[in-house]
Amino acid sequence: MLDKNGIAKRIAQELKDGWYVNLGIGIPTLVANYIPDGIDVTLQSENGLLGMGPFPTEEEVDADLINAGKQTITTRPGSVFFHSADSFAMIRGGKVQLTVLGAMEVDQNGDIANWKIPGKMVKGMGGAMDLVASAENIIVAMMHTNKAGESKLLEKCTLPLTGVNCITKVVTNLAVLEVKDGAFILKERAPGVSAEEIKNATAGKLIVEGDIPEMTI
Amino acid sequence: MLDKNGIAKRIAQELKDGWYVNLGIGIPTLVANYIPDGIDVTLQSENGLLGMGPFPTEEEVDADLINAGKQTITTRPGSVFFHSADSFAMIRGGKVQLTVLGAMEVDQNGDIANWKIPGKMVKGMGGAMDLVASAENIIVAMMHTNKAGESKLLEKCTLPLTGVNCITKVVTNLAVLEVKDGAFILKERAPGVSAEEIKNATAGKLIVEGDIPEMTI
Amino acid sequence: MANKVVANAEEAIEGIKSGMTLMLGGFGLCGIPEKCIAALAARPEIKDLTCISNNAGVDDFGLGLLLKNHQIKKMVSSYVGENDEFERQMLSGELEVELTPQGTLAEKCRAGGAGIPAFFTPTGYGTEIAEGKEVREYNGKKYILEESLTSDFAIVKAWKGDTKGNLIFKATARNFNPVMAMAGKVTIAEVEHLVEPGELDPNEIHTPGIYVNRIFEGKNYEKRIEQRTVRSAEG
Amino acid sequence: MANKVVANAEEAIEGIKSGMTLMLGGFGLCGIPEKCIAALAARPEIKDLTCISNNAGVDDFGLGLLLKNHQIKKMVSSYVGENDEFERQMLSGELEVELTPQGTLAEKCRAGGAGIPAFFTPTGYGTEIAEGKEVREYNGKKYILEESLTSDFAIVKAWKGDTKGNLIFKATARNFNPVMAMAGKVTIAEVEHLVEPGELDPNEIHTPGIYVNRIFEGKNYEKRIEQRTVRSAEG
Repeated sequence: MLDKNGIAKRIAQELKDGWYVNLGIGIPTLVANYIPDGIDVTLQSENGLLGMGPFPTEEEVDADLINAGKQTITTRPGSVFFHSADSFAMIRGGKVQLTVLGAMEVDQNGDIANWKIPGKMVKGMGGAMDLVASAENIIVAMMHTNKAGESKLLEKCTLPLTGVNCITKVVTNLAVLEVKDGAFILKERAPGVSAEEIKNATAGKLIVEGDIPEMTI
Repeated sequence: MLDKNGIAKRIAQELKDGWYVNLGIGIPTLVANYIPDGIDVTLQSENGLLGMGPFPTEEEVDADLINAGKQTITTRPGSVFFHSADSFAMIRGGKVQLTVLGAMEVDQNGDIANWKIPGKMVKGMGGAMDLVASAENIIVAMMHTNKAGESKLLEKCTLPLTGVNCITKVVTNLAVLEVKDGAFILKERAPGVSAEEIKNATAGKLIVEGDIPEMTI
Repeated sequence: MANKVVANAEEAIEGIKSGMTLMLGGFGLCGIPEKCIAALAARPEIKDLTCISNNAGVDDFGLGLLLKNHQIKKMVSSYVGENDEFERQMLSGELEVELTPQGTLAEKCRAGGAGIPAFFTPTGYGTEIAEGKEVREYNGKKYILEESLTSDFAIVKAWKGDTKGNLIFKATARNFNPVMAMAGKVTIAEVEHLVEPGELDPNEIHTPGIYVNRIFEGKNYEKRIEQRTVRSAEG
Repeated sequence: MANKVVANAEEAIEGIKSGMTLMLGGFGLCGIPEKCIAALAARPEIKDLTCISNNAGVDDFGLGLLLKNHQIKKMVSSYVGENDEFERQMLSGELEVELTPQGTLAEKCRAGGAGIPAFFTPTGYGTEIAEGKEVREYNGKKYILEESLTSDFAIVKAWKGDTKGNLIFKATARNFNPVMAMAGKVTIAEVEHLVEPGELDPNEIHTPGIYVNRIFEGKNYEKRIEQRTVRSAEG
């Protein structure tokens, strides 16, 4: 079974040289720590930056330089600032090659819910709806089950949707799954996790074909 | 009767301090030469400049600095460059307080034709359609009649339209006219020109109420 | 000669009345017009405001100050998660909230300023955001029709500005400021450094002065940080 | 490591094929990608092109070179008045021309790059431009629905660029270049000065490198002037 850093490490293997990538808050942010050597990835922060760098040292902290999670950050050489409409122009325009974000629920049709629990959590969707409506390549990074032990990979999302038919891949603490033709297709098992365990933790339709390899991290 | 410079001088009297103004090619361009003292007007050139200055000296000529008429120009202190979509954003957004442009025909409903003579002149509308569709305050600067002596102030435009119900004022070599409620309303006569002469040169509905003053330039 | 320069925030907000719609720049607390917000908070008789702002400040800074005073009737935002008083007022029904996706919100402001009354966007298709909105398909993909936004006053914060209203923003403090500046019937800019025309390079200006009606230099910006994340100097 | 830098215009235009749609920046001859246009003119086997460009060059420079070679099947432009060969081909029916208002053309490119498939604009309402287009009224004013534009290749010219594709334009040579750069499936940038990442101030970049796929430094720019208007030095 993977921890959060393990999930981030596995997702980092998906990165390709030259890609522009948007990493959501939470586990997705950790992906930046595991970018493979020799791979040049440019991080987009939807509040108006291409070329996000690591957190600043105490001396470098600048209140005018934050990421979409409102954390103080730095820039890399070749970075660019732009306004919010220009930022989402490049997102909707499909120029960001990979979006990684968290979710409360994902279903076998690729629908995702991650912005609202009616009567309970009303923080808002931020840029998530724009991101999922625009990207061709969206990976959801999340735990396979919620704190109550219920599966987050469903036949049909129960919470208000963030986007429909948009998720292509899910990486959880238990598995790597593709979302295709109305089903979750098991591609890789987390170390030490059996296909049976994954099946038990998945409420939506799961396709297990042949021998499923264990992932290498 | 006014010459082209006279028309420009009369239009310059319409300028108000602090206005942003777009001047079309031809007579409108001349308006810039007669801006009254104490009036600070910022000229917008729709190819991407606010704060257009006079023509350059031979030493100042810069191929990268032209106006919408493709003429080399200069800038004034406080000028700004922007791209074409941003330029027409401010035009359509109604931020340009006065637009002055030429016309082949204007009619009593405020329609204007100035971009096409079917089978003959096919240069295109450039930015004229955007300007007339957007501005609240549009003055047409033109000769009252064409080279054949025919009126250019019509009941209904005969050429393909540039815009509808948009012209509020016309300044010609003979008169200043408002366009309102389906008629040209004579406001001022050019020096030495009688209301009768203006009536004869106007094909559209002309309203002459009371004594029409001669303009002062 | 026409003069856009006003003395301070108190003078800048003259004319803002109860019931008006305001746009306020900023993302989180970054790039917010903190001087004008403080000046509005000092005028609690101005209320029933509709505030279009990506976020709603924190309890004791930014728009949180106006919320505490009950000056805001309605918020149009994309994310409002960092403000307890906000959540309390919303859940109790005192405050109306219209959640709008961040990119749609930015594009609505830009469109409002650009004379575009409506546009199609893929964002929100199939979600509750799309309820009641026209759907149309282009090249096999579904889009919803969104209408643009304008405001009685837009209030923005810039790094540098000149007396003609030209503005330059700094780093990610740019965010919503330029698009909101476009969409105000009256636009107020507060800046850290106010200079004379000609001191800003015309090639480097982010917001042309044509959009700005009033401008002033604010003093002693607090620029509060929400998430101070640092690494060790050796890291 | 991913590399966007190509050696020259000949290499930059690799992959452009007959029948494709190109966007070309520039206003008149100002800010046109003159190196790539010359390289295309040297490949007369590439034809039946649809060229989206505000103007069509002059007889012996800019897009006029491609017209002379009969490489262009269709032009999408707002103003085409300075080119005799253009007028001849259009009136004879050899060349198809779609005249589009300048602001609509710019907005169509920006929208295409921004994932907005269509928008309402007041421009052209009541004229032949509106024929066949949907009309809708907002706040008592009439608007027409315009669809966005994209292209197989967008070719732009910038003043400075870095190897990551970030671009800065100079003065009014900016014009259509940034919005077309957004709307190409592949975007080529030719620049006067190519520098390393970090040499351009991130606050001053007009086109983020995310939009640029190929970049090269052109030598000996001609930058021809259409209307050389001067005043005497004392004037």
